Parts: sequence; C-alpha cells; structure tokens
Amino acid sequence: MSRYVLNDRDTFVRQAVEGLEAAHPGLVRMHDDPLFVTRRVPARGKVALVSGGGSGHEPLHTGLVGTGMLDAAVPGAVFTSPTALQVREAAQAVDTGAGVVMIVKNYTGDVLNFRIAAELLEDRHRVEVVIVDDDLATTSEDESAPGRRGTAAVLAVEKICGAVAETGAPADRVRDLGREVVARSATLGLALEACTNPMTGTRSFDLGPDQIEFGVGIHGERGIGTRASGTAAELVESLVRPLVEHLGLRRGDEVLAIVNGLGATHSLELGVVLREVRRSLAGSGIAPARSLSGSFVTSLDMRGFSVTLTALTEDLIELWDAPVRTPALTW
Amino acid sequence: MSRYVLNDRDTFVRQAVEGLEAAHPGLVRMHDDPLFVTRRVPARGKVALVSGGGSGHEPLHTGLVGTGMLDAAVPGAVFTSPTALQVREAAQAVDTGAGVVMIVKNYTGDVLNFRIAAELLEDRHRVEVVIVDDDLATTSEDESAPGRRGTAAVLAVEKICGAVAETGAPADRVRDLGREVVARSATLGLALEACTNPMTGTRSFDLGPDQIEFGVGIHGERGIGTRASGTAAELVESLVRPLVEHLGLRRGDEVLAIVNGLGATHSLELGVVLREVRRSLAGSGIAPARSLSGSFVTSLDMRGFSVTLTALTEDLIELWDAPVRTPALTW
Amino acid sequence: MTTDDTRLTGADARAWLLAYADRVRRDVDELTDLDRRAGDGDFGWNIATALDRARPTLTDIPDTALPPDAFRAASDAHLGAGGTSGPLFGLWFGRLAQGPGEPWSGPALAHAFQSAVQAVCRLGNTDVGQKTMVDAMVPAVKALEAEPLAPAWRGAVARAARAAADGAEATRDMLARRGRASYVGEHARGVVDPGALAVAWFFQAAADTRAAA
Amino acid sequence: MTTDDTRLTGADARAWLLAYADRVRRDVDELTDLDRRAGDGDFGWNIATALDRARPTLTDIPDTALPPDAFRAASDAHLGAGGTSGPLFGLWFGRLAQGPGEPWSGPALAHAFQSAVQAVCRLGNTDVGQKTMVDAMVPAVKALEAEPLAPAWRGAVARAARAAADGAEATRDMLARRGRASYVGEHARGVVDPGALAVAWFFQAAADTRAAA
Ligand SMILES: Nc1ncnc2c1ncn2[C@@H]1O[C@H](COP(=O)(O)OP(=O)(O)O)[C@@H](O)[C@H]1O
Ligand SMILES: Nc1ncnc2c1ncn2[C@@H]1O[C@H](COP(=O)(O)OP(=O)(O)O)[C@@H](O)[C@H]1O
Ligand SMILES: [Mg+2]
Ligand SMILES: [Mg+2]
Ligand SMILES: [Mg+2]
Ligand SMILES: [Mg+2]
Repeated sequence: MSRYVLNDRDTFVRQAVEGLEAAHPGLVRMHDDPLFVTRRVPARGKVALVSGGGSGHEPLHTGLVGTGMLDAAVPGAVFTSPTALQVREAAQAVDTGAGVVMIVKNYTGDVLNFRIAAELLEDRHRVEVVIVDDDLATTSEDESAPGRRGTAAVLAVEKICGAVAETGAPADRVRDLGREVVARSATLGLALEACTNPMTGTRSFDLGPDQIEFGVGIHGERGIGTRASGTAAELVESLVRPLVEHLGLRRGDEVLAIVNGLGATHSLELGVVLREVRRSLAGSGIAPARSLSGSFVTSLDMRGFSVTLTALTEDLIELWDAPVRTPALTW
Repeated sequence: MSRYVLNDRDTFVRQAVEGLEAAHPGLVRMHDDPLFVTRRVPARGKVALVSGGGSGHEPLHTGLVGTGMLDAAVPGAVFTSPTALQVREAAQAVDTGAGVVMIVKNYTGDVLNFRIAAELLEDRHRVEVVIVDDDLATTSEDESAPGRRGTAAVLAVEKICGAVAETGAPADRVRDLGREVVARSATLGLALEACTNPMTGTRSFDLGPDQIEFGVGIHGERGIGTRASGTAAELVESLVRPLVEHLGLRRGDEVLAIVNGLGATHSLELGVVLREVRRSLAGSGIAPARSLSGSFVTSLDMRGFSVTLTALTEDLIELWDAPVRTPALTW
Repeated sequence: MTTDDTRLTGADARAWLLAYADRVRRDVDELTDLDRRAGDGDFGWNIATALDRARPTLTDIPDTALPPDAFRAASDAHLGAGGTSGPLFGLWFGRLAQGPGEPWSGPALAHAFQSAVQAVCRLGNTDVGQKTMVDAMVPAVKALEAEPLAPAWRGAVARAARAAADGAEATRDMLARRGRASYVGEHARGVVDPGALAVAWFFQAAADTRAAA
Repeated sequence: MTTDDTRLTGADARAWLLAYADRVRRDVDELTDLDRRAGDGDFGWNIATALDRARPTLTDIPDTALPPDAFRAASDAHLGAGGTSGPLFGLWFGRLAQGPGEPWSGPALAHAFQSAVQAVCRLGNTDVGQKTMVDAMVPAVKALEAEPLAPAWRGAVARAARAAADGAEATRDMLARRGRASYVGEHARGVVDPGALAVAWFFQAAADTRAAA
C-alpha cells in the first residue's frame, strides 16, 4: 500500500506539475500532451536551456525553470526518462533562434531519449548536449560502459549554464562551460534508508539499524557497499575524502560545496552535514567559497544525502552568484 | 538506533544552526551561548520581530530570519521550547528602540518562556506578543484549557508582520495585524507515518498501512482520530471542508492557501495536494489568490501534510507579496 | 488476407501482441520486482503501460491487416513510454514494422527480427553477455535462422521462444554491463534481467494464440 | 552546619537532589516513554539534562551550606532547560531556594513546599486533576502539612513520597487538561503523567539518602 499522497500512479507526475504551476504562476507554465514545463514569460534572444529526466527527483528539474536557470524541463514518469517526443516538443517551444543546450544526467534512458530528440531537431535547430556524470561511486574501468551516473552536480551545471546563457553567450560557449563544470565536479552519496515504491510502499532495499548504504545514486538502487553507520562527522568524511582526492584539490583552492538531501532528510541534518563538510575541507586547508544545502535532487523518500564539490574559478563564482529566480532556487 | 545524521543529541541543534549560517552567510548570523539567530545585517529603525520554539520544525523559524521577515529566531532543543533567557537575549540583541513583537506558537512551554522573557524585558523594552493558535483539530470547549495549537499559520503571521514592520509600522500595529492574521487563519494536518525519535529511532505512534492519523500537530503526538487513508483528493477534502466552514468562507472570497509538508513528504506529493486544495476550494467557488507549497513547518521526519487557509484582504495580499529574503523564503 | 497457415498474417501478429500484452499485464509484478532488485523498479510498469496503450489500437486492426500494422502499434506505444526500454523496444518493434507488406514466411520473419535486434544493439551500444534484453533477442533470432526453410512460422517462433527463455535465464548469473543494473555490481547477480525475460514472454505469447487460431 | 538530625541541612538537600538526579538518569527512558505516549517525548531528556547540569554545582556545595543553596542549583539548571517543565520546575525549586536560611524543620519544609506548589499552579494556570506535575506536588504538600509537628524531616518527606506516588498513579486514569497531553484526548488515558512521576521520584529520593546519612 502506498504511503504517498497521490490520486493514482498514472496521473501522479502531471498533477504534481499542476500544483507546481499553481504555486508559482508567475514563474512557470505547464504544457500538456506532451507534458513539459517552461518559463511563464519566455526569454528571447538567448540560448534555450532544456533539461529533464525521470520524476521523483523534485524540485529538480521542474523547480529550476525560471530566470537565470532553465527555459524548459521535461519530466518523465517516476524514475523513468521522458520520451524523445516530449523533449523535442519542449525544445521547439523554447528555442527562439539562438539554439538549445540540453543538460542530461548520464543514464542510459535519458541519454537515449535526449539524443533521439536532438537528432529529430537537428535539421531546424542548433542543439548542443551536456552530459552530467559526476557520481564517483560509479567510476568504471570499462570504456564502453554507461559511465558515471549524473547526480547533484547537475544543479551547478544548470545554475552556471543558466547564468551564462542569460548574458547572451552562444550555444557552444554555454555547452563548453557546462562541460567544464562537469569536469570540475564530483559527487558521492549515502543512504540511511532506501526509498519506497510509490505504489507498493516496499523499500528498494533493506538496511540494518546501524547500517548505511555507501555510494547510492538517485533511483533507489543499492550503492557500492553496505557499511556501518557513524556520526555525521564520520559519514561526511567518508564522502569528502574521495572527492577531494579525485578532484585533486589543494590547500587554498576555492570550491562550491553542495549538501543535498535525498528526500526524507531533515533540514537540521543537512545543517549538521554542511558544518561537517566545511570542517572536513578545512582539514585539507580548503574553505568553500560558496555552499548550498537543501533537498534539491531527491530520490523519492530516500533517507540520506550527497555531497558535491565543484572546483571554482573567479568566472564560475561570478556565474554562480548571478541572480536566479525559480520555484526552488532564488537569489 | 538513530536514523538521523547527527553527531550527538546535545549538539544537534547548535551544529545545524552552524550549517545554516554557513549556507547563508550573507543572510543570517548565529549567536552562541545562549543560542539564537539574527539577520546578518541588523535592521534599524523598525520594530524587531522575534520568534522561536522547539527545534525539529525547520526551516521554521531560523530559516525565516532576513529582510521582510524575522529579526531573530530562538531555537530550543528538539520539540522543546527555548529558555526565557535565550528569548530575552535575542530580543535585546535586535531591539533598536522601536520595540519587539514576539510571535509565539501556542504551546504551554513556548508561551511560558516567551511570557517570562517579556516580563524580564518589560522595564527597558516595549514588548508585544502575538500568540498563534490556528490548529482546528485542538479546538476545545474548555475556556481555561491551553487552547488551539500553533502550527503552519505562523508562516503567514511572520510574513505579514515582517512586511508591515519593514514599512516602519509601530509595534502595536504590527501586533494587531499579526492577531488579525491569526483570527483569519485555520489549519488542519494529517499524517501517513509518525515521526521518529532522533535518538532511539522509534516512531511516536504506529499506523496500519491503510491508515492515516487525522488532526496531527507538529510534535509527533497523535491527532484526533485514526482513519482510513484515501486518495489525495479525499484526504485534502477532509481537511479543507472544516477549514472553509470554520472561517466562514464564501463564494468569491480571496484566500491564501498554504500546503505544508510535515517532513518526509515529497515535493511531488505537495504538488498534488496543492492541486487538490484548489479543486476543493473551487467546489465552493473560492479561488486562492495566493498559494504556497513546501515543507516549511516540519515535524522531524513525519510523513504527512497540513493545509492552512487565511482569508485575505487587499492589504494582506500586498503585505504577502512584499519582497522577502530569508534562507527558506525569498521573492 | 491469406489463409495460408504457415505465414504470419496481420491477424496473427495482432493476436500475438495482444497475448503478449496480457502476459505482461498478468505478471507485471514479477518484472517490477526484478527491476527493483537490480535497477530502479519501473520496468514492469513502463512496458505494461505501453502495451495497455497499444491494446485498443491493436484491437482495431482489421483481419485484413499485415504484420507491420500490428508491430507499428506496438512500436508507437513503446516510443511514448520513455525510460530505457521505451525507445529500445520502440525501435525493435519499429524495425519489425518495416518488414514485408505481405504475410511473413519463416525466412521473412527471421530476417525482420535479425534487422530489429541489430538496431537495438546499435542504439543500446550493447551485445550479448551484458545482461540486457538482447541476451534473449539474439538467441531467438539464431533459432529463427537455424532452420530457415521451416515452413510454418509457429514452429520457428516456438523454437525462438525456448531459445529466448534460455537466454533470459542465462542473464541470471551475469554481471550487468549496461543500464541501471550495471551500477549495482554483484547485487545484480542472481537476478534475471527483466528486459530479457519480457522478450522471452513475447516469443512464448505466440504459442498462447495457437488454441485460438 | 547543624548536627540536629531532625532538620534538613544543606548537605541533606544536596544529597537528596543528587539522589534524585541519579534516579532520573537511571530511569530516564521511562519518563521519555510516558511523554512519548501522551506528549512529545522530550520530558525525560529535558529534566535529565537539567539535573546532570546541576550535578557539578551540587557536588561543589560545601557541607556548611544551607538548603536554599542546593535548591538554587536545581532551579538554575531547570530554568536553563526550556520546555514546559523547565520553567515550572525552575520556579518550584526557585521558591524552595527562597526558604529559610537555616536548617529546615518539618513545618518550615512544609511551608516552603506549599509556597512552591502555589507558584507552579499559578504559572501553569492549573490545579489538581488536570494530569500534571501538580497532581503529585499538592498531595505531597498535604502530607507534609498533615503532621506539622513531626519532628524529623525524613519522616515527613517519606509520607510525602507515598502521597506523591499515589498522586502520580492517580493521573493514569485522568484526561489531560494542560500541556501537550491535553491534545491527545483519550490516548493519554492509561498513561501516568511523567511530570507527576518525576515529582514522586523526587520525594522518594530522600529515602535513598538515608543509608548514607
Ligand atoms: N544499453 C542497453 N541496451 C539494451 N538494453 C538495455 C540497455 N540498458 C538497459 N537495457 C534493458 O532495459 C531494461 C530496463 O529498462 P527500464 O527499466 O525501462 O530502464 P531504466 O534503467 O531507465 O529504468 C533492462 O532490463 C535491460 O534489458
Ligand atoms: N500547565 C501546566 N501546569 C503544570 N504542569 C504542566 C503544565 N503543562 C504541562 N505540565 C507538566 O509538564 C510535563 C511535560 O513537560 P515537557 O515535556 O517539558 O513539556 P512539553 O509539553 O513542552 O514538551 C507534563 O508531564 C506535566 O506534568
Ligand atoms: Mg527507470
Ligand atoms: Mg516538548
Ligand atoms: Mg528501470
Ligand atoms: Mg514533552
């Protein structure tokens, strides 16, 4: 039995988007059949930023549509990539001539459907694609493997591409900057409890009371190992250390730290986590130039969090600081 | 065993506030010993708005400190009112001469400690108190009883008092407006799962898979009845109908609708709930002039939501729309 | 419409796809559970929804239709389903929909499925042994091709069904190298790939239509 | 320091409060559980923390101290604890801290507790029968007053302990009319009020110090 508040599975995502529009009528607009979300007031004369993916990760991406961020977001069913048709329609709706940059989290389904959409658009639109693959837990030796998953670094990519697109930068510059942010970012997450299926209420996996699952993504799948739980300081350290190492961060480097709740994690907990991230980084002589904490890239009702680090430049800091006005992120 | 990410219970709240400050260094400032939060840049020449209460309800109140809303927030331990001493120190820190308005959710402990603080401040500060008691589930015949609990309407009170205080209104006007919002507001909530204790991990009560608890507050206590669950439409209807009746709303009335997640409720669910609230109101000929949806007044990791309705006037709409810039609410 | 019982008619393909849709609807929980154990749990719902959507279109296909008409309905429904399996099955059925505009002989059928699986391997950047739907598709095609002169399509498809079932079963002990299951490493071992199982059900469904035929 | 064993000295009060702190620390889960069942679950932690905080101050109180010195330490610690019980117990102990600056006779003790419970009833806007801490405090005071001429404080407090325990037990069947338990209606029935139970433990703790004395 579902422990979610919903009417029925088939209409869940669509009705949630109706609610999003009702809560932010000045910011976003819902398009039906196929389903996608655009800014209420379309931007003109700039590259159109389009993202999307399976639902269950809200406020990503629908909550990030607005000035300084996305032009359109395309939600699929829960944990299911949207169709190529949806993506194509959304891109057509927001391209005002400067071309489209698609920001795609690296999952087979998303990549397939966005690429098919890009092919369908090719003859009449300029389309660039940025694949976000920040999840260190899924690093693989296998060259032909699907590669690392895309998780919370997509926030940084959407914010920074959004800011530079707003300045009127051309599509290739927006794309290159997006890829630069991807290259400079890495994420690791852990779960204290798996998410539950919206219809059956069953958990996607079980953990003992003193266990955590290390290296989880955002689709309820297991991570790379079940480990003993620990204090916030210990848990954070186990995530931050590999990130610092992977990014090759050194004393004095400027980073953006994103503490992301996976769904059922409380704001008090996220506060403690951010504190510990800063302490852990301080141990390596690194003070985050910017920090963000909140549940932005969720995995339904999963209990846990991820930490994303992005190595910053002065340019990236300026773009991160640029104004943004969306349902979920405004400054 | 705790399923929360924390270091230890004694430092939980303080460390979470450190994280809040780290995430929003431009907006808020943490004061230690006693613990309270103020705006980073103190406001001058206006009434100081102070609120607070037990922790576990974040982002309330610490996340609502900033321009257009609170001047100070005073967090107690989890579900435990702050001490009178904390409240006194916070009020002293932010009163720049125009007096203090305290916004207090109606719980015995909060009322006791804020009233004691007000008495302690009396000789050197002008202090007004607004008690928020919006929770319809706790309406009682008994005149001397503690009265209705304060829940999510506190958001509307803080937003509107904050906006009018920003215009330089005197303390009694801010207080009166706060009381008017209270009188015009009512809330009802329900839970699909109780919250869990941060240290033991045990739930405060148990529900069957097809049950909900109707009329819950925000401290994990049971509501006024265990009922069969239902679709989002049915659940929302059971909350909205008594609210409309209690407030005596009529066709054409303008209301503010606040859909509030109680902790572990997903953003998709809150979207569906807001949709259903609007449909339910539409059934009575009422279209919400303003809507807000999000997890603002939480009850740790409780699964569920509340609906608050506030009957609006043109003045109140204007104050609701006035700019606000806090960690959790910005427009 | 031909009455030559050895060739696949549009009506045969329609009955086959409807039987497949019934099977998926009946056992959707099994697919969901497999994807939950080594993926994200949406596979069963994805394809059951797609096939349910195809059902009315299929039902409306006249007896005089040709196989491509039926496969096109399945393709369109899958393309509207999203996920990973949506476009891949959409392409698979889409290629079948490009097959000959006449009732299909055994060799024609083998040829159509051969072209379809090639397209899936290309789009999915995969091949047998990576724990995906193609681990059932490829052996099925081999079985269809094994006796290219088999006169009756039903016999060929029955053999394909056995090969696909074996192929699906063989995914049980594989480590996944494609799709979400590739992220869970050893946890996927012991779990049959739901995509491959669905393919096996698809071929088996032809047999379920025999009594009716 | 008096050696008159019938009067409560500062050292007696110190030992009494330390024994109470030990008892609360030992059985804190019982209080937590009661508050969980008919409140918000923080009561045990609130007062255990407050008493733990009082412990070092209490331990440092010299043998020559007077009862108000010990009660003041308890009062300060509770006032720093917040919640509902924090200010109420803070006030209760605070009134005791305003008692006579000399060892307390039975009547002095009765008088001090009488004034203390009145203050609690006023601040809490409550009286007996509403399922709060005063349901143990009031009977305890009555027991202390019942034999105002009782020479030894220990005997009077032992009687108060029994009365407080009965008072706490009597809250079991009450509907709560104050505090958070008042919001849960019938769910509070069958649950002893943790505040009243703590008061009973407080009076019982005096007995635990007897052996040591
Ligand atoms: N790269 C690929 N090529 C072919 N088939 C694949 C590939 N990746 C996954 N699959 C198939 O897709 C199935 C899962 O589909 P679905 O649940 O819709 O995908 P998702 O992982 O996006 O949730 C798997 O069981 C597998 O058979
Ligand atoms: N109005 C009141 N007057 C006296 N005692 C009260 C009152 N309300 C509650 N109490 C006592 O306080 C106890 C609960 O304290 P605590 O858990 O700190 O309060 P809170 O309800 O704020 O969590 C109850 O067990 C009861 O004995
Ligand atoms: Mg999926
Ligand atoms: Mg409390
Ligand atoms: Mg899947
Ligand atoms: Mg309590």
